[in-house]
Amino acid sequence: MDPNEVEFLGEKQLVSIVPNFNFDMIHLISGSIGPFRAGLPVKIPIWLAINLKQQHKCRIIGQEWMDVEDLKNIKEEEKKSKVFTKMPSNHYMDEVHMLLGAASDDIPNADEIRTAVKDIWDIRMSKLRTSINAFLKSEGTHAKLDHLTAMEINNVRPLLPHALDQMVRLQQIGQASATADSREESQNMSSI
Amino acid sequence: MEEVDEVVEENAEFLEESDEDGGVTAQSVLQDIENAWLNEKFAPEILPHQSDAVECMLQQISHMEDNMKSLGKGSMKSLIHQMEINRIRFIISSYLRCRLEKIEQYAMHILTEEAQRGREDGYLSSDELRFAKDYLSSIELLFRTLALQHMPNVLQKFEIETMTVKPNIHAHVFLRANKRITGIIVPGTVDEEVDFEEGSQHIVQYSAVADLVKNGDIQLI
Amino acid sequence: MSLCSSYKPNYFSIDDILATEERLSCKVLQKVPRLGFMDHSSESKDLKPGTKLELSFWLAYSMNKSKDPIASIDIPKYYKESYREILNADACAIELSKWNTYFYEFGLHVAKFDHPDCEKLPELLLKTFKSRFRLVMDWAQNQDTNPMIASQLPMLERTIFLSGRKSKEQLVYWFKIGGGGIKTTELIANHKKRKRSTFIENER
Amino acid sequence: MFGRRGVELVKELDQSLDSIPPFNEELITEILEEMQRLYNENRIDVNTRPDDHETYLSIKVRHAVLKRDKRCILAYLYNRLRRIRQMRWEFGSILPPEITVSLSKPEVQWFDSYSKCLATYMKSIGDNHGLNLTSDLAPPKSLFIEVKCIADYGKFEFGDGESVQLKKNTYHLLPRSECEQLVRQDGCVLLSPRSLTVNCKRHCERKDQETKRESLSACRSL
Repeated sequence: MDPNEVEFLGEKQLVSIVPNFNFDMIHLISGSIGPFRAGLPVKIPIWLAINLKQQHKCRIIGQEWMDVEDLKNIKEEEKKSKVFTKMPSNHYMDEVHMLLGAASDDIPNADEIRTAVKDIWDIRMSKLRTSINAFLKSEGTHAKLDHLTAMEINNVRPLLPHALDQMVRLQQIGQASATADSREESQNMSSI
Repeated sequence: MEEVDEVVEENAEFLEESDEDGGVTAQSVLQDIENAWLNEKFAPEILPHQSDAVECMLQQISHMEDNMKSLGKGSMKSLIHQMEINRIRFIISSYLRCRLEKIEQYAMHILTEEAQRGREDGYLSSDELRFAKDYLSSIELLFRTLALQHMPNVLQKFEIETMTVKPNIHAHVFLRANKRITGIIVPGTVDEEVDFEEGSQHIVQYSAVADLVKNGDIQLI
Repeated sequence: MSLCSSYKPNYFSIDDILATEERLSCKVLQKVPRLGFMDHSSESKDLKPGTKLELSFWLAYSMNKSKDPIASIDIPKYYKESYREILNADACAIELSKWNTYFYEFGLHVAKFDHPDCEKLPELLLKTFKSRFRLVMDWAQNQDTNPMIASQLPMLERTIFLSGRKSKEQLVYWFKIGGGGIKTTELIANHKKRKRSTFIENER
Repeated sequence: MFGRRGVELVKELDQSLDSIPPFNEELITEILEEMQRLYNENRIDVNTRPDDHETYLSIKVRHAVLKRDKRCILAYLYNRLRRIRQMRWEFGSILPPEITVSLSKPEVQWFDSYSKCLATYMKSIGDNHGLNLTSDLAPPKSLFIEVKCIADYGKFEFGDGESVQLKKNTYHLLPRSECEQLVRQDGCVLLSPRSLTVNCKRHCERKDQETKRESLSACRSL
């Protein structure tokens, strides 16, 4: 899957904005949004928030967890913990990327937030590589991946599943084999 | 203007209301399609079609677009609706494209399996089935024209048995359990039995969870 | 195409055809009339018992795998006991593609022979794959890796490396500028590149 | 050695992964001739020495070669078809002439029939409108995207009848749905990647704003 598609899924997440216009409720297929009252915060999907922002129709209030201190704590936790800690959002990486990209003027400490999130990502990715390696060397055939977020999972795809697929192939040999040549023998000579 | 607005949203609202009687909402149909899209993207084999949901959603979209024409171009409201429609259209196209790719790649296999299923529980929609048949016969024709007919008699056969390309159902997939599931057998050197907690994420061979993906207990991610 | 399935051979796969083209040393066990030309060094009309031949796997297999084999085979040295020690010592230090581009694939085929050396072969392949995976993964995930390194990997590892690398590149691109762009697809981009180069050649 | 030409054919495809090499009719004909010859030899052997064990071995070897030859030819054709198929999705229903010359006549016919199958299927989606699956390839990001013309394209008409003149080195804000195809294909218009990113990616670079505002006047804006 392309990272853009992961981001596309992340765009469904809601974010608070402060509109500078008044408008009634809009009934979208994915759910109703609004009403919009100038100056009053309202939650809408990120895809819409970014478009309204581009049109200078709103100010984006970042997600609650987009706070430098909170993120630094998360980073420390992640460093200490052997397993993956729970992230504030399944799309934390793409949300930061999108919201800070579109509204760094609205969200305080944008650069520090970006750095902190990148650090968290790096710690988690190196943890992931180590655990993948350990997993492959074990005899395991199934792994639990709790708290891994959408973009992180996507980043080890197709590497991890493909490697496991090949290991299964290598293991299965000796049993039935799938290629045409192996069937050669069973094919009747009578056809000649 | 108000009236037109209402017309545009009539459908969405109508469906929303029907939810109270336990029916489906446009919102839930959309979620179903999105889930089907992701499952189709990640599952190695082709999954049962969802053409009812797709048709319903496309109808919804085309009504909305018709009604939007009277809304006035460039109005904020129509632009917002248009943006959402584009998102939905992308999901549907990507979903159907993904199915077409599988149909082409595994045409022979899929048609063989499909022949063993009843018309009611076929995995392909009738239009997909026609596409699959046309596609396969066009390949057969080309093979015949350029090669098979020039080969010695005994070798002219289009050998279904050897030539069928099959999906690798032992491919590994990422998944999330939609509910608690117990006793999943994970194949391996020693078959292992595992339980999935609700909301937990795993990587496992598709063959171990194929049925659970099809009945909605498991979402591929 | 968006489907991204792992490599698995089928009747039409080019890689499988090439892997089964790899050769083995064979010794003819029975007289095969009128096929003497299979041995280039001989003028004989028939293929005689005792003749040594280098045959592609697909042919060697059909001549060997039977109750009444026409030829015996010897498996390549890098699948044998002596080489096993080199692999056990440090599998990552070896440029496996030099041994054989289809090290794993060919190995999987060779393992089908009834030959004492073949018994431990699948285990050897699996072990080698496991101990080298970290290397392949790190190469794929590291932006600075020279893409030419792919040629040092045997086919199976190479496909994994290349697909891992592609997703890494997509991520880096996304980090940098993000999505939303409509890119010219690879095919068209290549097509243009070629057009341009023909154009330049014509000008000369 | 027999069976060598088959693999030569397959190697040709392997060596040009991103394109489609000229259809090698000559080599295919040679392989087909080899097949006929082997088959005839087998037939003669069967007829003249039906119960001879040694003869049976020769037949067996030749038969293995016959099967290999068949596999190589079909794999060659099959993999070419997959590439030709891909071109339908990327170039549209009309192939560039430089590609057509590399195809055999039956392959060109196959392309047309594939195109037709696909069109029939796409028309069947939805109640009456159909759905063009060859567009909407990437997730939508905004309704309009900015394009830079790299050549004089001339008049570009929108679905609703309005139009815009696309001149070389001008910037335009076009409805995404309308120009996606135009951009992806090698029409006369290609987005410079930067300007594309500037717009669709909400990373507007302020310094560019002024120049852009002028050039965008020709088109609608949000």
